[in-house]
Amino acid sequence: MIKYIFKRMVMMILTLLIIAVLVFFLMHAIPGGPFTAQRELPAEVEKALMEKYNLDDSLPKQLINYIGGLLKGDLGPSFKYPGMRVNDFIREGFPVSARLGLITIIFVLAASIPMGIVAALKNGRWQDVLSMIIATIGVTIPSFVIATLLMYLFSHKLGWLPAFGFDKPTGYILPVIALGGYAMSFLARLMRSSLLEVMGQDYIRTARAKGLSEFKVVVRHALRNAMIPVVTVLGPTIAALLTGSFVIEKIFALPGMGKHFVTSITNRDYTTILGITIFYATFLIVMVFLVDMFYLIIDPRIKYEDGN
Amino acid sequence: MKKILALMCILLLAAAMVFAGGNQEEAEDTIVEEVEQTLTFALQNEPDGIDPGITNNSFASPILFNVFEGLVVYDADNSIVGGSAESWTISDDGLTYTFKLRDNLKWSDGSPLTAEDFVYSYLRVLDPALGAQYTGMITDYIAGAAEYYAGTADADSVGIKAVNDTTLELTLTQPAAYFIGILGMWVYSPVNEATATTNGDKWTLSADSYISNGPFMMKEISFGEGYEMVKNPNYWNAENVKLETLNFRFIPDPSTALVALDKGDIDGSYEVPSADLPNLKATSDALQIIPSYGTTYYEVNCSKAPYDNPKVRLALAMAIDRTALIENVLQSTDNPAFSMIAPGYSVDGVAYDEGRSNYGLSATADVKGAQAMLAEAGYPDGKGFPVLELSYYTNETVKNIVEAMQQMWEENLGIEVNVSTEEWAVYYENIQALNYDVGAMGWGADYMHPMTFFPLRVTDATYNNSGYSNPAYDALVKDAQAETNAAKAMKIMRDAEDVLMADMPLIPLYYRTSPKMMAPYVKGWTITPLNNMYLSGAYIEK
Amino acid sequence: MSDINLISVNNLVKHFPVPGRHNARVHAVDDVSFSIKRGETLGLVGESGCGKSTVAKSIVRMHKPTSGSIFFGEQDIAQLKERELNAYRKKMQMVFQDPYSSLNPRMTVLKLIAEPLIAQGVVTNAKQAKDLIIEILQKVGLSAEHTFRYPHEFSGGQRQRISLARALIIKPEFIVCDEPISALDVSIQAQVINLLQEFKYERSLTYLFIAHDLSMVRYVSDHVGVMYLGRMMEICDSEQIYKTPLHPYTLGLHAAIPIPDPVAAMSKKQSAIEGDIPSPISPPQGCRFHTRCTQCMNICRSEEPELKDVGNNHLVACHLFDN
Amino acid sequence: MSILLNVNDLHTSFHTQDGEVKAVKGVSFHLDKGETLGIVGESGSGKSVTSLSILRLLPPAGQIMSGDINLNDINLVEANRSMLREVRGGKVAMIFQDPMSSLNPLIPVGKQVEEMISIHEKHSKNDLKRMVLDLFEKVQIPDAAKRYKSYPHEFSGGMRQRVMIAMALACKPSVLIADEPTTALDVTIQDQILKLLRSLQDEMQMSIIFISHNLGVVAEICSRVMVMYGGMVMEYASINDIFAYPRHPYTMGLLKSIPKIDQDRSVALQSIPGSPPDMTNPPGGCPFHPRCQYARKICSMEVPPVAAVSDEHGSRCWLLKEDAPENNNPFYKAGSTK
Amino acid sequence: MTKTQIEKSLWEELESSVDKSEALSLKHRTYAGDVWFRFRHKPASFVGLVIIFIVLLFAIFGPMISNHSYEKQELSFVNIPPRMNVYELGKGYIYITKNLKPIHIGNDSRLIKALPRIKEDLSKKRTSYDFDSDVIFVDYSSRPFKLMSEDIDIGKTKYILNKTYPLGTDKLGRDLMTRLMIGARISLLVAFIAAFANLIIGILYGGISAYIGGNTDNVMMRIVDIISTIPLTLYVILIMVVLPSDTGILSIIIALGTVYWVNMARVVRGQILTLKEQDYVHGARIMGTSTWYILTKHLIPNAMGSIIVTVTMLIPQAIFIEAFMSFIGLGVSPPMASWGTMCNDALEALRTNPYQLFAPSLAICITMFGFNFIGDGLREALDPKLKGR
Repeated sequence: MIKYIFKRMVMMILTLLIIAVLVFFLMHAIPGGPFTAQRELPAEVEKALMEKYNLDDSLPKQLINYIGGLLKGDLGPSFKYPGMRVNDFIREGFPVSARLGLITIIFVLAASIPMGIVAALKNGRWQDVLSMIIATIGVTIPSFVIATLLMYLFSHKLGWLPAFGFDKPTGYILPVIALGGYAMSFLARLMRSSLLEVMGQDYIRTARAKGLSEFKVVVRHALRNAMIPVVTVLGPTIAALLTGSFVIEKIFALPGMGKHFVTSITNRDYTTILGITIFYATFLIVMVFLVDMFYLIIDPRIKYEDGN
Repeated sequence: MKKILALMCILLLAAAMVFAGGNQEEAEDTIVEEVEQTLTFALQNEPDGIDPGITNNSFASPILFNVFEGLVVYDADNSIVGGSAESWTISDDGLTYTFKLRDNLKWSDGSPLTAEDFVYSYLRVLDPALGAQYTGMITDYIAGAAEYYAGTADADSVGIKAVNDTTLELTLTQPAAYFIGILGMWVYSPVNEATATTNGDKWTLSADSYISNGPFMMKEISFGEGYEMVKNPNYWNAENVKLETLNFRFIPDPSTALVALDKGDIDGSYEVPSADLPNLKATSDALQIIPSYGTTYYEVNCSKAPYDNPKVRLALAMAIDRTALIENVLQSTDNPAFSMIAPGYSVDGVAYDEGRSNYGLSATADVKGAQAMLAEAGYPDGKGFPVLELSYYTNETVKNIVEAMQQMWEENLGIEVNVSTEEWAVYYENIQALNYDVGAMGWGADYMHPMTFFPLRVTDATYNNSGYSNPAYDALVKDAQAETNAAKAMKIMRDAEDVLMADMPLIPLYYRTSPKMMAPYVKGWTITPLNNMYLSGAYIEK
Repeated sequence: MSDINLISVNNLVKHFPVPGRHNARVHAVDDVSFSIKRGETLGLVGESGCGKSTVAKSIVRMHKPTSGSIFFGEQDIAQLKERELNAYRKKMQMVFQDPYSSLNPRMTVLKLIAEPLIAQGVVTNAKQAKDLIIEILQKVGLSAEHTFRYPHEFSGGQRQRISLARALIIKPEFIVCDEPISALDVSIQAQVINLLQEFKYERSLTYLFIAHDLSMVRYVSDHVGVMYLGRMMEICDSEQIYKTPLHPYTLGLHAAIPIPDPVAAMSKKQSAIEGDIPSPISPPQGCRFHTRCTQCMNICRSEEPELKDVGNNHLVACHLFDN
Repeated sequence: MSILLNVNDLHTSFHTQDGEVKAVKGVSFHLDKGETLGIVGESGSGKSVTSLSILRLLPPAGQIMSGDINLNDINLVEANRSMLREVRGGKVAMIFQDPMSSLNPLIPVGKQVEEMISIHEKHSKNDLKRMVLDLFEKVQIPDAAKRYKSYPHEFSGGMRQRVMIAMALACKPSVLIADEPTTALDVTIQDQILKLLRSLQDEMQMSIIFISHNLGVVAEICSRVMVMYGGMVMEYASINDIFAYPRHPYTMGLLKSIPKIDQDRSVALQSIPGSPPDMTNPPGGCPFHPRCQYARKICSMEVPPVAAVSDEHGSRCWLLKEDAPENNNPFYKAGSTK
Repeated sequence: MTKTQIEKSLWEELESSVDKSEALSLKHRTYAGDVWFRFRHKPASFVGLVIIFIVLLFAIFGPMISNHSYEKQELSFVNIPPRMNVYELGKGYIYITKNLKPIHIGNDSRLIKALPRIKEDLSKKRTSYDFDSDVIFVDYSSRPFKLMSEDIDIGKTKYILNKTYPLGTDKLGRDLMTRLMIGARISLLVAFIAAFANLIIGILYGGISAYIGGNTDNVMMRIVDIISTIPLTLYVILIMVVLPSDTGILSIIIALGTVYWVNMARVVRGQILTLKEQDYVHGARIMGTSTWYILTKHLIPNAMGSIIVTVTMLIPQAIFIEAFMSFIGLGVSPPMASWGTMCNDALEALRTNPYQLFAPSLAICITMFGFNFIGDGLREALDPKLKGR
C-alpha cells in the first residue's frame, strides 16, 4: 500500500514536470511576449526588461532555471506586476476562489444528491421529470449565461441580492448557483442513474426482505453504493470548483484566482501561466489521488495493487 | 453604525412610500443627515502595478493621479496648472525649465518633500534595472537622459538638477513647446526614496510602504478587489480635499458595475457597457460623456499593393458612413473623424481644427466619390480588387464596427471583404510586422498637444505600423517639434497634417468621447480628455 | 478412437498475482498432468476454485501458463505467441458456463455463429456463411428463423445450443466445455449433453468436459479427473470413478450428489465433505485435502502424496494407497 | 397440522413495453406449520415470482393482480407498509439464489445480520453482537468473531449463503422462503446447506418454502412438492407420491432428466424436448402442451382443470379425465395413488 | 370432474410440436426496425427526434425561405425587439428605439423606415422628425422621454408584434430569425463535429487504453491528464497561429479534435475495463478474433449506453467552446452566426435588449433537450436486452 502511494507520488510528480515542460514550450511558441502592448516599448527598454527577467536566456536555460525554482516551491516573479511573485497571486487569489468553491461544493452536493435521489425514487413521475429538466438546463446553459441572467433577475430587476463582491454574506448566493449549476446538474443526473441501477440490485431486495423501511433501504444500503460513480467525478469537479472560474469571478467581481489564469495568457505573463497551470494541475492530480484513496474507505472491495 | 442607520432610513422610507403612495421627492427631503464623504468608484481593470515610475499601463491612472502629484496637473478647463510646483519659468531658448516647488511639501508619512526627491525619482526611472516602461517620456526630452539610460553617461550629465530644496531645473535636448504637458504624466511623479530603497520593488504592494504625496493616501490594498484611500492630511492643499475616503473597486464587468450603481452600492464606474449606452442616455442621470483626446482609425498597410495607392486608401475612407457607425452601431456620442489628429487643442482661443479641411471625407458615405476614386485607381466597380482582409482584435465593440465596415465596403465599392480576428498579442505582432491589409487601431493622447499624434506616421517611428513614409511630412514634424512659438508650431503642424492626409495613410473613423458613470450627487470631479481623473475636489452632495 | 494423444498437459502450473497483496499468488493450478486421446472425452470435476477452469483456460490459451507444457498434437502451445497460436485457434473451441455472458447481447445469432469463421478468415462477413450457419442451427435444434434474433430472446438451453453451434461451425478437433450445463435447468441439461455426444461421434471430436456434477461428468466422459485445490487427485476410467472410487475426496463428491429418491434420501449416510475449500493463496501443507479429509493421517499433514497408478490406469494421489 | 400460510388464486403480472406478461396465473397453495414445501419448475415457470409476491418484493414492473395471501390472519396483499415491514424478516424471511449479489458489498456481514435483528427487536449493542455471533455459530461459520467484520467479497459462496441463512433466521421467523438457495453452489456445499437447513428446521420448528429447479434437491429436504410450469401449478403432492406416482407428463419428464450416477453411458439421456414457454406470448391451452409427448387437441385449446388424484395430490392434465382415451396415455386407468 | 364430456375429436393426438416450443414468440423485426420500434414507443425520444428534425429543417430550409439575409445589416433598424411598445398615430405606429430614434411602422405591423431627422434642438433637448411631412418631436428633456406632435404629448402606447422581424433585430440591424437559422447550421455542425471527435478519437483512445491495459493504459491516461490540465486558450491561440487564416470550420474541427475527447476517453476506458472481462470477449479472443474486431464489435457497442449519454452531455459545451473560439479568432468569422456567438453578443446587451439572448439560448436549450431525449431513447433502443422489459 505504502509502495503504491509512493509510486503514485512519483507518477504525479513526473506528470507535473511533463505538464510544466509542455506548457513552457507551448506558451513560448505562441506569438507575442509579456511586453507586447499598444504602448509599444522602445527597443532599449524592452531589452532592459528582458534582461531583468532573464528572458534573454536560451529557452532550455530558462526552463532549467524555472524547474529549479519550482522544486523549491518558487513559481517565479510576475512579468507584468512588478514586485509580485506568482506565489503571491495564488496566495491572494486562491483563498477567495477556494472559499467560493467550498461553498459551491457544499451547495452542489446538498442540491444534486437529493435531487438525484428524488428523481431516481420517483422514477418516471413528475418529480423525476422536473429534476431532469432542471438538470438538463443546467448542463445546457453555460455558467456565464446563467450568471448574467441571475444577476439581471435578482440584482437588477428584483434588487434582492448584491451584484458583486462578498461584502455581504448574500453576495455568495448568485456566484455559487452560477458556478455550481453545471456540476450540480451533472451530478444529479449521475446520482439518478447510479441510484436507479443500485435500486435494482439483489441486496436491495435483501434489505427490503429484512423489513427495512424504504427510507432506510435507500439511506443505509443504496446510497453508499450509488455514491461510488459520483465520487469518481467528484475529484476533478472539486478541483475545478476550488480553483475558481474566470467567468464567474469576472461577472461578480470576485478577487479570485481564475482571473489570473486567463489574463496571464492574454498578457503572456509566462511565469504566471506556468505557475497557475501547475498549481491547478497539482490540485487536480492530488484530488484524483484523494478520490482513489477515498475509494478504499467506501469500497472494501478495492485494494490497490503494487504492480498497477 | 452609519450604514445600519442609513439602511433603517431606507427601510422607513420604503415603508412610507408604500403606505402613503408617497411622493419621492418629499420623502427625500425629510432625510436630513450629513452625507458621508465616501466615494466608491468601480474600475474595470486592475493595473499591472501602481509604481508611477514603472508602469505605462493606463489602468493605473485613476489611482496614480489621486495619490501622487507631479510638478503640474490639469485643471477643470484642461489647462496646465501648478501641482507640486507653484510656478515655473522657461528659458528663452526653450531648453531650461526652472520649477519653484511649493513650500512645506510633505510626503504622506509626514517627511519633507524636496527638489532632491524629484531628481531621485526621475533618475530612478532612468535605471534600466528598474524595468520602467515609460522611460521614453524622459529620455526623448531631457538632456543626457538617453545616454544615462544607456550607461554611457553619469548622473551629473543628466539635465535634472535640484538647485535648492524648492527649486528644480530640467534641461531639454531641444525645445519642445508641449513638454510642460508631458510633465503632467505620472512617470514624472515623485517617488519616496526611503521606502523605495528599503522595500525594493515591493514598496507598492502594501499600504504602509506606499508613500505618496497626492491628495489621497493608500489605506488598504486588496489585490484583485480594490484600493481604499483616505484623505492625505499632509497634502499641501488638504483643507480643500473634501472626500474622506476614496474607494476604487475592481468590477471587471461594466454591466455588473451598472447594476451595482443602480442599487447604490457604488457611485461611479470608469467604463460603460457600450450596449447600454443608448438606454442610459435616455434614462440615466449618472451617464457622463467626457470628450476624449483620441482618434479611432484603421491602419492601412501602405507598403502593400493595392493599398500603397493613395487613391485606393481614399476610396476606402470615403466609402465609410461614419454617422451610421456612430449613431447606429456604436450608438455613442463620438464625432466623425476626417483626420488623424483629434480636435481639442487650442492656442490663444484658436482651436487647432479651426478651418481644417475634411480631406475629401464626409460624415456619411460618399458612395459616388468613393467609386470614382476606386475607378481612378484602376478598379472600376471594384473589379480586379483583391479580397480585402479586415483584421481586428478580440473586442466586442470593434467587432461591431468591423462587421458594419465590411458591409459598407462590399456594398459601396463592390469589393470583397474578409474579416478576421486575433487575440491582441498575436494581432499586434502582425500589425507591427506589416502583415495585414487593413486593421483596427486608434490612438489616445498622452498629453494635450497634437504632437502626441504626429509621430504615428513619421518614417520608422516606433508607433508607425503602417509602412508609410513621407520625407516632407517627417521634416515638417521635426520643425514643429522644435518650434517654441505655439502659434507658429500650430501652423507647421497643420501643414504637416495636410501633407499627411493628402496621402490618407489611415482611415479615420471617429474622434472619441469617453462615457463614464458618476452619480449626480458626486460633484467637483474632473476627468480630462486624457482620461486623467482628479478627485481632489470631489465631494458628495445629496 | 485412436491411441494418439491429441492433448497432453504436463506439469501445468498457473499462478495469479493477488490484487492488493504483494508477492502473494493464487495457486490456481499446481503441477497438473494428463492427456486426452483423440476422440475421447476427459471429464474434470471438483468444487469451484479447484483449478479446473484454469486448466481449461490454459489449454485454449486464454492466458499463458506459468510453467509446464501443453501439447496439441506435436506442438507445445503453452508459450506460443498470440500470432503463432492462430493456427491452433481454429482447431480448439470452447463452450462457456454462463449462456448469458458468453454471447454478446448486441449481436444476432447469425453474427455470433459467424464470428469464428470471420476470425479465421474463412469468410469476410456473416452473410456469406448463412447457409452453413442455418445448417448447424438446425443440427442443434434451432432453425433458420432464429438467425436474426438476439441472444436475450432465447432461453438458457437455446443459448447454450447456440454456443455449441458457434463452437462447431469452424469444425474444430477439440472442444473445451467449461461447465456448459451448470447454469441450465435440469430438464434442459440433457438436451445439451445429448447434442455434445451426437457431435462427438459424428465428427470424432475430442472434449475436455468440466463440471462439478459428478454424475454428468461420468456420463459424458471416457476418463474422469478429480481436481482439488489446483491438484489432480484421481484420474481413472469413468466406470471406475463410481464403481471403485478411491480418493476420499471423490467419495465425498459422490456422497454429496442429491439422491432423487425421497425414501433413499431419508436414510442418507452422513459422509459428505465438511467445510469449505481452503484458500488457494496459501494451500495447506502436505495433502491439500487433509483439512477436510475424514481419513486424515499424520503423513497427510506433512507430505504431499504423488499421483500414482494403482492398477488399471487408475491414478490416485492419496497416502492411503501408498502400500 | 395448522395452516400457516395460505395462497389463494394468486395472479401476478409484469408490465412491459410489449404489454402485460402474466407470470403467475392462479396459483393456490398452503403451507403448514413446520413443513417444507418444495416448489419446482424451470426458469420462467413463475416459482420465484410466486415467492416474491408473498412478501411483495416484486420489482417495480411487477404487480399482484388478484388473489389472497394470508399469513395466519394477515392478508399480505392488502397489508399496509408498516405491517408488511413487520412480516418481512420477522415472520417470513427469505434467502436468495445468489448470495454474492444479495449481500451489500460495502457493509461487513456482521453488521448486515445485526441490522436484521435491530429492525425487529430492541437490544443493546453488545447483545446484538453476541446474538450475531451465536447465529454465525449456529449456521456453522467458523471463526465467527473474526468473520463478523469481514465483507461479503471475502467469503466463499457457501459461507455467504450461511450468512444469508443466519440473517434470515435472526428473528426466528415462522416461515423461511428459500429461493433456489443452492443453485449457485457446488454439490458439496449444496449438501452442507441442505443439511444445515434441515437441522435448523428441526431446531426452530419453522416452515420452509424451498424453491428449486432440481427435483433431486427437493427430494432431500421437502415433505410436499408443488410443480410449476408456465405460471401455473401443474401438480402437487407429497414428495413420495411425486416420485412414486407422478401424474403429470411434465413431472415425469423432470424426474427422468435427473442425472444418475449409474446412468448407462450407451443410452442417451432423457430430457424434456423444446424450451420453456416464452411468457410474453404463452401458448394457448395447457402451457406444457408444445413439449408434451402426450398432447391432444384439447390441450392446445383449454387449460386443464386440476384433477384430484387423492386428497393431497392434484394435477392439471387432461389425460387424467375419466374419458381420456387409452392410446398413448400413461395415466389410463391408473386411478388414484392410493 | 363433473364437466361435460369432451368431444372425441379433441382427443386426437397433436403432431409433435416441439418445434413450436422452440419458436420465439416475440414478433420478429429487423435490427433497424427493432430499434425504431422501441425508440418509437418511448414518447420522449420520439419528441426528441421531432425536435431535432424541426431544428434541422429550420437550419436547412429556413434561410432559403426567409425574406432576410443573415448578414444584411439595416443600420437604421438596430435592436428592434419582437414585441414593440408603439405610439399609435393615424398613419401607422411609431416605435422609438432605445437610441431615441423614431421608426415608422405600418398598420400591418411592418417596419417602414426610420424617420428622417429634421433638427436636433440641444438646448430644449428635443429632436424633430419628419413623419410623412408631419413634424413630430422626441422630447428627452425629462425622463422618460416623450413623443410629441405639435407640443401635444402622444401618451398612448400599445404593444404590437414585429411582423418584419419576428424575433427582432440584433445590434447591427440583422434579422435575428434568419441568423438563428444560419446559426443553427454552424452550431449543429459543431455539435456533430464534437460528437464525431468524441466518438472517433475518444472511443478509440479510451478503448485501446483500457483493452491493452497495463503500462500502455497508464501512459495513455497520463497523457489524457496532461491534455486536460493545459489551458484551452493556449491551444487555441497556438492552433490559430499555426493554421493559415480563413480555415473557418476546419480550425474548429482541429481544435475540438485535439482536446475535446478526453472526457469521453475516460468514460469509455472505465466501461471497457469492466466489459473486457466478459465471457464473450474472452470467447472471441480464443477464437482468434482480431483486437480490432473485438473492440469494434464487442466492446464499443456494449459501452454505447454511457457513450451516448456522455456525448449528449458534451455537445452543449462544444457549442459554447465554438463561440469562445470564434470570439478569439478561430472558427467562423463574422458576419457568420452561430448560436454560441449570438448568445455571446447578446449577453452584453442583456439589460437593454433581453430578447436577443432569449432566442439563441432557448434554441440551444430545446435542441439539447432534443438530443437528450434521443440519447436516452437510443441508449435503451440500442440495447436489445432491454426489449420486452
